[in-house]
Amino acid sequence: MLTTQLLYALSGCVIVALGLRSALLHSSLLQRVLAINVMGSGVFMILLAVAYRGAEVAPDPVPHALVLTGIVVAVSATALALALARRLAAEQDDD
Amino acid sequence: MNSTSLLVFDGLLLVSIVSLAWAALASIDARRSVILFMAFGLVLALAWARLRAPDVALAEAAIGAGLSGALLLAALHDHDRTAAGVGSSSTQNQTSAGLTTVIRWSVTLLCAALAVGLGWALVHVFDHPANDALARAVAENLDLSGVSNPVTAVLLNFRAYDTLLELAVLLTAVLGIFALGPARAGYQPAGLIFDGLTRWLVPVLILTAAYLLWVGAHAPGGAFQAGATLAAAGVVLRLAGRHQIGLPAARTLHIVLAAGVGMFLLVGFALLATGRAFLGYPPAWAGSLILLIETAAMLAIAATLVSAFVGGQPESVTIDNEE
Amino acid sequence: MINALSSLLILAGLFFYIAGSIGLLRLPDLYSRLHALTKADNLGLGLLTAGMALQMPNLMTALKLVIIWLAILVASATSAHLIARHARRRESRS
Amino acid sequence: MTDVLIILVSLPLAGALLCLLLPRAATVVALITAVITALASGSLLYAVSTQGTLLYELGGWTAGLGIALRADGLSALLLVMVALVILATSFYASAYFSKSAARAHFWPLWLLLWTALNALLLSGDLFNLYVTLELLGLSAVALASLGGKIAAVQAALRYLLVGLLGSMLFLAGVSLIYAGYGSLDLAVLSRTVEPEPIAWLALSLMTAGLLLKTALFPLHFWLPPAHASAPAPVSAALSALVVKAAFYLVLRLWMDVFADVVTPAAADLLAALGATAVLWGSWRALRAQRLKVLAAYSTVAQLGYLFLFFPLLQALPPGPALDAATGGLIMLALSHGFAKAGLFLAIGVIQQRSGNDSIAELDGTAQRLPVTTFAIALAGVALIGLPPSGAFLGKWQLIAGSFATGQWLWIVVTVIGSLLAAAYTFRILGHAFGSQLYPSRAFAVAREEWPALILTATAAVVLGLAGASVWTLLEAGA
Amino acid sequence: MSELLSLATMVLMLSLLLGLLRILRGPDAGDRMLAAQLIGTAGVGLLMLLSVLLDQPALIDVALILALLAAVAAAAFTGQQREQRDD
Repeated sequence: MLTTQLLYALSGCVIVALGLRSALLHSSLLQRVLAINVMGSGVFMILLAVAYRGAEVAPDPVPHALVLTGIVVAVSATALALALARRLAAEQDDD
Repeated sequence: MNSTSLLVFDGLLLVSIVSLAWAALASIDARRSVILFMAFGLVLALAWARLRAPDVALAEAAIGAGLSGALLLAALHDHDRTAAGVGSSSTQNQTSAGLTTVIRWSVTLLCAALAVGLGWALVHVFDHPANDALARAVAENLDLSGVSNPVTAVLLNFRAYDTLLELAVLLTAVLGIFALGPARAGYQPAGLIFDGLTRWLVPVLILTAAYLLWVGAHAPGGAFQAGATLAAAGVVLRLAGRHQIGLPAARTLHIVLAAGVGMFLLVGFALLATGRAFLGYPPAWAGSLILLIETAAMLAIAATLVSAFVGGQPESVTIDNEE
Repeated sequence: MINALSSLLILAGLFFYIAGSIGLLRLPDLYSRLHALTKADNLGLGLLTAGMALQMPNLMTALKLVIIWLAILVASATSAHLIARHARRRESRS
Repeated sequence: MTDVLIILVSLPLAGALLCLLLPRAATVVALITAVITALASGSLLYAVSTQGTLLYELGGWTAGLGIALRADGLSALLLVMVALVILATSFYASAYFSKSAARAHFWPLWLLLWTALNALLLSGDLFNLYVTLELLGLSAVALASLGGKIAAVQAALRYLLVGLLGSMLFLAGVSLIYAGYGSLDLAVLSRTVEPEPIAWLALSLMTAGLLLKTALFPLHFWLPPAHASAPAPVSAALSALVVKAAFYLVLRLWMDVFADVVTPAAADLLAALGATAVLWGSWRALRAQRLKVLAAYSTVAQLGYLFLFFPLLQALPPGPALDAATGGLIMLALSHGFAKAGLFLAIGVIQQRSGNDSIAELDGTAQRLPVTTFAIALAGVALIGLPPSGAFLGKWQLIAGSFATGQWLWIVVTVIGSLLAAAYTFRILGHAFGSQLYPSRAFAVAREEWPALILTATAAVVLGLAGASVWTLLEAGA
Repeated sequence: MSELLSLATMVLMLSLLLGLLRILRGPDAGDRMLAAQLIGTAGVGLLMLLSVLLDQPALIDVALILALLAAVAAAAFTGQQREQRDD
């Protein structure tokens, strides 16, 4: 068992849990968006830890590609959420 | 570097990552959360570098630490301008008001249990030798893929279909943003120092984007990292108060936004018409076709991210209706 | 010879990193903290980069290191200027 | 021949690009795309019925290294339902949006939604499914916010956040699966997954994410506002198709890929939630003041029925009885899809004519909009589950399976749910046939009224009469 | 040489942690931005060192992007400080 792999994977688990907790409990919109992003980073950390094969061996490239896709999807979703929030704020301002 | 000092390094890095995540989410002040979140992305890039994932580290440095931060800061600014914004809890207060300590603790316990469960399952997995079948398959077919960077080979050849749909996700997001209304007001023209920064930074960003696109075939880099870097140039121009931020007008903007998906589809259909599988590049052509698709994808990604930062279609670009 | 020079530069860079970081943490007000940070940014990273550049195998990489240093320099100068101005304006308002 | 699998994804995607680039011709381009894609869906159904399960390996790489598309009887039937509902709704939408500035935004997003649905139903790869879920979620949210009213934007934002949380849970499960089994291909996984902790945890995470998206009680809180405040054609697609896509994925994972991992207790838990959803959703539908809210709560209830099948499918031994129950489940899902889409379109007609969708003000609708009223009645037939609707066959199988496995509780729930559905249907019709005439109700154009009628008639009559062929198809494609 | 670089890694990590303390402590946004910048500078240095220590030349590119985007982030933060035009 690789210690590095384990350390990063376990930290990933903690980050997922932190993000999930905030996503469920927080009331502010921005906090929820951030929480979901943090949770995603935790998942990415687990994936990259799984891909790690030690300092001398080339890692598994497939999880790297998955994480790259995940990062782009996450930034798209974040951008849409922020745009919706902006529109909502503008509508509420008009009232 | 010996293994003990690496271990210390890993430990300190992970402690900072987890505490930044905690602090970013625990903060009530929205501005503080955003800055902490940007720092979180920055330190994550180090972790990805440490895990020998330089492709991901590049993307995290460009998107996680840079562009997401710019998007969030712009959203914060809207928040300052309007009383009820992203940081306010006005939309959800019926849930927060009824939130008792019991719920809070049971959710916390549930999440803690999830962390323990996940960790336990992963310890279990790491006990066995790693399952390398897929990594080996990638290595064996790398010669046929047209590129020598295995991550690019997975993204643009073996799992190119994922990337096609991912570009469709980006397109959907930007169309959704356009449907929500006009762009934000621009920024005031920059002062002398900021202008100096712009003059220097924008060309370097554009050159770096081109370099990353080219280098992606054989080393870490590629369309996403390049697109995000190119977008950063647009964001800087926008922040400097320029009207011309590199986004083309009206119809052309739509063509650029559609370019990533469009080029993928064109290549896919062309290959289908010649009797090959959809996106089944002939090995001799694979390198050039991948570069073609990546160039289009880079432009589309950059245009999408800049449009998202601008917050809508620039004024002159609204779709004309017959009515 | 080159190795020795490189080591010297790196050590000097580390010194400024330490000084800047401690300064950022310990100094009492924003201005002096800003000043301390500039040490770490400009001198710390600059010397470290110079030391590393001497060890780089090719010119291209060395060039990248120079761009990195310039980028950090410009970023630090810009934000230092604007943060200071922002803080000044806030003080004059309050 | 298997090229049709990738055509079904790339055609609506190409149509979306064309609509974006030719905004003036968008309506025409979209309708042409819809017709061709619907024909392609039909030809896929035919191919599956003659050749069995179809496989398409993208890029020519073997599944595992590359991504495979797969179509069996289940996915082909749902694809055809998606195609018919979207085709009919597109014609309706061409009238609905004809005077609206939202039109230029609607068509590209509409075809992107279709792309996502088809990609999801055909995908044979776990991570690819995550990407299709995100595409589906974002396009659905963008469409739901098109109304532009504060309620629509607010509901869309909550819908987005819930959907993102669901996708993240799903992705966490996918990561565990890759960690444990080193593959993402569904066919490979169905052979290698073992009943052990990592598979249970991964399946729980993925299921939790999908239940959020399919709005199973008590995770349904986001659905009524989102479905009730979107534009009518969008509501139709959200209620009939989008939640069902997430349900399809639960079914696929539980009954196919992870069949050996699922325990009876877990299936009972899902069914218990489903039963609560049937009762709670129907009750709230009965109490609703607005037609759209009624229809949205009715969706919560109807999704509940689908989960009642899970313990039956678990308990029944492989053989004719299991096949019959599976067919019943699909029949119920199809029937609800057609009926609910038609119902939302009919409500849209009423709302556009009278300016609101209050149930109390429905009087006179029957005289002024007879076709629409008839469509609502047919939708009611399917929602209650009266013969000859497809839902009747579905509920019949549900009751028969419950008898066979001795699970009486689900029969009671089904009967009570159907009685409540009858109550809310007659509440609408009672008002619609009321004699007091509201002056605002003018006559509608055929393009608006007929799509609803065709969809509800499919649910209430055609599916019931064509029932036998559904079971044949399932066997052919299995 | 490798020992020196290891030592340098530890020193920069320490510098990053000190920045972390400041970013957590604040007290105001300007301080946090300064601290974020220190974290960025330390991160860039660390990436250069890791590039040699782990024999990963590509990490220099990561350092480059991080440095450039740090400048963009500084611009985004300060861009906000200026008033937006109301047009």
